[in-house]
Amino acid sequence: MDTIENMDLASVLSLFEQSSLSEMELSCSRYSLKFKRPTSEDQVVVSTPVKTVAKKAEAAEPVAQSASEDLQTINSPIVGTFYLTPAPDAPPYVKVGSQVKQGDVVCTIEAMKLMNQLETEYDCEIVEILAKPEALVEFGQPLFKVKKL
Amino acid sequence: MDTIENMDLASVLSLFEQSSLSEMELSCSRYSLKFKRPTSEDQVVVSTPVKTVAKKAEAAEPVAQSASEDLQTINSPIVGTFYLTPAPDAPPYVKVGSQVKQGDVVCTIEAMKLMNQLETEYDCEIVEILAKPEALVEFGQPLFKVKKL
Amino acid sequence: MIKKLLIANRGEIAVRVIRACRDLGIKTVAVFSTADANTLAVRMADEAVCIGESATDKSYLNVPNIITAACALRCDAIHPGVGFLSENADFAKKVEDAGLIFIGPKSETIALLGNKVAARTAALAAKIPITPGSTEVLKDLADAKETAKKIGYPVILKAAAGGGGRGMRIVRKEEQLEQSLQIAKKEALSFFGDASVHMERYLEQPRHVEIQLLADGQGTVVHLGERDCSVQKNHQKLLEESPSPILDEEMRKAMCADSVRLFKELGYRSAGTVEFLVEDGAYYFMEVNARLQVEHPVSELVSSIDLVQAQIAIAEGKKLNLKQKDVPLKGYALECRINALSAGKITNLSFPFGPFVRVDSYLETGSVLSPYYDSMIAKIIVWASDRDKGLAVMMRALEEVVIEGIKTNLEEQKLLITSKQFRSGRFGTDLYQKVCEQEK
Amino acid sequence: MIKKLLIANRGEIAVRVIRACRDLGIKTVAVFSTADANTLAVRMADEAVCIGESATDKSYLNVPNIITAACALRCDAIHPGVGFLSENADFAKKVEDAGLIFIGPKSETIALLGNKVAARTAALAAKIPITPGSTEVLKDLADAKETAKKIGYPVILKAAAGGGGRGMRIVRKEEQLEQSLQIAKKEALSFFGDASVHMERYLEQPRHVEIQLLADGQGTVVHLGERDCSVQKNHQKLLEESPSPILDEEMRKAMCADSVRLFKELGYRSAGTVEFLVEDGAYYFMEVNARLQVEHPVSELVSSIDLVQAQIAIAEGKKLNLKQKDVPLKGYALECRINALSAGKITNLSFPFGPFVRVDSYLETGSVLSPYYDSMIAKIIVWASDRDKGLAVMMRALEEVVIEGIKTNLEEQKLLITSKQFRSGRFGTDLYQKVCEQEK
Repeated sequence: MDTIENMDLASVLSLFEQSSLSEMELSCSRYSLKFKRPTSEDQVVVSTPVKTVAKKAEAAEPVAQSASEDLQTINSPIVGTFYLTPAPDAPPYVKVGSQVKQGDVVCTIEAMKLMNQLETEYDCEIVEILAKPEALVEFGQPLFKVKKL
Repeated sequence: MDTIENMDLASVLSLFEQSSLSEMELSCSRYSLKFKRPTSEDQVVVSTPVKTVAKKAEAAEPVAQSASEDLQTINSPIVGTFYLTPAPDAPPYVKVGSQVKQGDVVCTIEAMKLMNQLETEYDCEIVEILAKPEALVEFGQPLFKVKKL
Repeated sequence: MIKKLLIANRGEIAVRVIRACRDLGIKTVAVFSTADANTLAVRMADEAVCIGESATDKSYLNVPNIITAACALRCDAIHPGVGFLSENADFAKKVEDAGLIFIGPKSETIALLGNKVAARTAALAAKIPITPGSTEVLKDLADAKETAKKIGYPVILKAAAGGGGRGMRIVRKEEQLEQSLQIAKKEALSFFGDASVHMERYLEQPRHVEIQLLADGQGTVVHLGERDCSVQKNHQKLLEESPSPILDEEMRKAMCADSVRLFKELGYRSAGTVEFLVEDGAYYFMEVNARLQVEHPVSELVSSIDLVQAQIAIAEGKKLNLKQKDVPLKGYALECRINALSAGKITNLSFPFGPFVRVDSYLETGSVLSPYYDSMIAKIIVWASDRDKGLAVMMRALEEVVIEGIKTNLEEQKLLITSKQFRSGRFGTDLYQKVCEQEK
Repeated sequence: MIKKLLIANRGEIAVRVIRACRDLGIKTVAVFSTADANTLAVRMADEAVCIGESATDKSYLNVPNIITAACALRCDAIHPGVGFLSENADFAKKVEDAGLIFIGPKSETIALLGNKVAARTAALAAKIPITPGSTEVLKDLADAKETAKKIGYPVILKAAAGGGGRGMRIVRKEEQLEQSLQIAKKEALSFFGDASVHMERYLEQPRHVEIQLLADGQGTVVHLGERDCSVQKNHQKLLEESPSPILDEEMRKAMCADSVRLFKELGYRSAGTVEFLVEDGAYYFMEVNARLQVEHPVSELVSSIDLVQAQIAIAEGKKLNLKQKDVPLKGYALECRINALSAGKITNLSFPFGPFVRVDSYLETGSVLSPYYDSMIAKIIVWASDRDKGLAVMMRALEEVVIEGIKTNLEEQKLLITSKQFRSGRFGTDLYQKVCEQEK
């Protein structure tokens, strides 16, 4: 077999054709080449044999998400009802702009009649409240957008 | 094994093919290469839910095939048993190398106990006999490779 | 014993017959047109032979090519499927003459029942009610006028050699009769090569109810109950169900008994169907379909009998080891025909699975639908203990269907099934127009 | 009336329950682990809630998260599926305490039957033959020695609180007894938190035959015949069939009558199974599975009863409007479990269709199999009029299966079904070893 520099176009093309490749680029001292083959449809449509209703499923995705510039999310560790206040008429644990220290309580999540107080794991500032008060939050659902301090 | 600079394209390609990679880029003093293979997301694999037994089905494909340099095929217009001779002990209508004129009989195809004589539509030379004598030929099956005269 | 069988058909029914053959340990030969080279039946069959070009008269109706393929590949039998050559007495005869077994009725039976006047005469002889009308072909205009007067307008003129809704004319007044008769004769001649026409009373909104039968030609005939096929669009069936929501037990029994008696008198062999029209609490013999029908799975699900396997066993000369009491009919079955409304490539496909759902199709992701053939691409059939439950199961199944790349009637079928009229069970053959066309 | 139901499970059984709910017009809530976010059950359900990480103890066994989700989304009921929490009395109790309907037996019944010694005692009280052995937990080594002498070696030590093949020890000689007893107690303690152990005679090559029952807890109990589940690999069932090829009518009747009597005495509610061992023409009570089973479709196909729908109706407090004579068992059904032998992405998938074939699965082309969960990915279930025909239909169905991208046991299952031993119907629980491992 010839060295790459000395191959003729037909030979290169033939190798590409026989291969399973969809794209190939080649450059050397004497020439450069670029091949591309259309794949059948170029895409796989994953079948969805059922109507996709509005789902909370997507909410689980950003579990480990960390946005740019030190923005993080505090995610729900359990399934439960999200409360910003310790009691209906009490002031909220935090507001947008609040600065909290590690171990401070930021919300209550009620599950099986137990009020679970969620503590931050690091010092941070509350940038946004993502979950809706008194609504169900699922495992991994982002509750707050925060900025690490 | 050669050093990377001295490898030929086929060897590089072969290594890539055997790998689990979907993309590869390589550059060295003498050349640079980039391969991309369709991942399963890219391609639609047409499902074949049944064993694919050896079929004559493929034979139907080259119906309209015309090879390079004036080579053509004479295809069967019906389903039947292919005979090269008019009778068991008679000489064949044609052999490889025979030159036939438009309207000359080149073979017999038996169907429903009728002997159908197949005539050429143009002057030609028999280059190859493609069908097996006394075997079933299907519609569109190439019987002879011929060169137009 | 049949060891190898050729299927003279295509699409879902070819796949259906291949599955039955696999269950019976019979090898299969598929035949195909050039347009169908890459279809499921061709790949599933043990062998496959190309028999002609796309146009059906060049391939699936090409009798010499089909029979030659069967003989050359040493088949023992030919199954004609549904449509194409399945009700062609001449084809059945040629198959028999070639020393092969025809999976279906005797060719004489097919020939007799192919003539609608002869079939009416046979029904009358078996004391089955037929629609009021002529029992012979109409001699002339005077005969037609007299007959029409006797039975009352509206009347319908039908080609004696006809079927499939062609060569038919509805006449509502005597003034129209002369012209209509001329046109009907011309159509009959051009479609069927026979200008004979007969006359029946025209029923405005009848139900189409048919009885499925199985007969071994050796004295045993059993029925598998009825199918109600009243939901139609342009005379093409869309939904078929069993039992019919409008038959009472008495009428069902009478129709089944009549059908069994007719098949006994005909010495009928194989699976077959007696079609009736039902209106105002009375039923009238329409015709016999001397073949397997598209909607046969409905009867398979209520009877637990595989009709294609039974056809093959009967064709092998086996006796039906069944009495009527061995065919208990259980629950409710419904078939929904999925039709393509455009040709093209199926880019994404997903059929329903799970309990009490059956799918008969030949489609795969990537299949290319050619415009040459029947638009029916899949049958979804469900079983449940009663009709209300069956409709729920069908909706569950239809909601799981995904067909992308072509247009289909899937949404129309969902509309029909959820419509108040269909759910009530009380509707006529105009249901499709009322539900689907008024939507638009 | 249940309007919304949460399915505390995943995979094919979650899809199965969703289909039953759709048939009944009940809304569904799926729960899922982070690994299962993109699975069919999650997309099919009307709503879906993430309940934890991939590991089952963090998600599908996370009782507070499951019950909280059901309450917050205003569900009326929870269906536990099979496995996971389906036989957990404490879970059932917590579901009831939360004001929800648990689709299954009463929590007391689950608790009672979860103790194997208590279950044996209940069976004895109902005059059902049990394997010779202790009816109480073993007190000490002396008690064990005396019991073993009475029933004869080999014996088997079983954790009283056990199940699923764990905490069991076979003892062939008295010399091994002391050591085995110590190990069995340790295993029982570590697996089930209870060191209690009892002793039974060990049967070398028994058949596993189980009776499917349906009871409304209001006095009505019917059986749906038996399933023979003797084809196993490492105590995991591979093929299940009904009727069993080794039961005669007399033994079948006796086993069914015994099972119905036991359920009546237990005041059992919902679907449940009594498992027996059969050897040398005798049968012995083994245990009750107080839940739906993986292989339930086998009984659905011979009885035409949808067991999941029936479970739900019973949980709603409806009476079973059935007498035993209303449950005729018809023909033969066989289930084949398709198991993944490797994790990964399914690059190509095609399941069988056509007559008398049912597929229960949750796979789609593109699905990624995670290594966290059960390896069973699909169940193929077929029906036919008898066993020989059923095996042919199953082979036809298996030959249509295409699963690419992962390894499966498909070829092993084909080997089993075509093996002389399986076809004969006469084999023991070592069939898999004999057929599949000797091939290698």
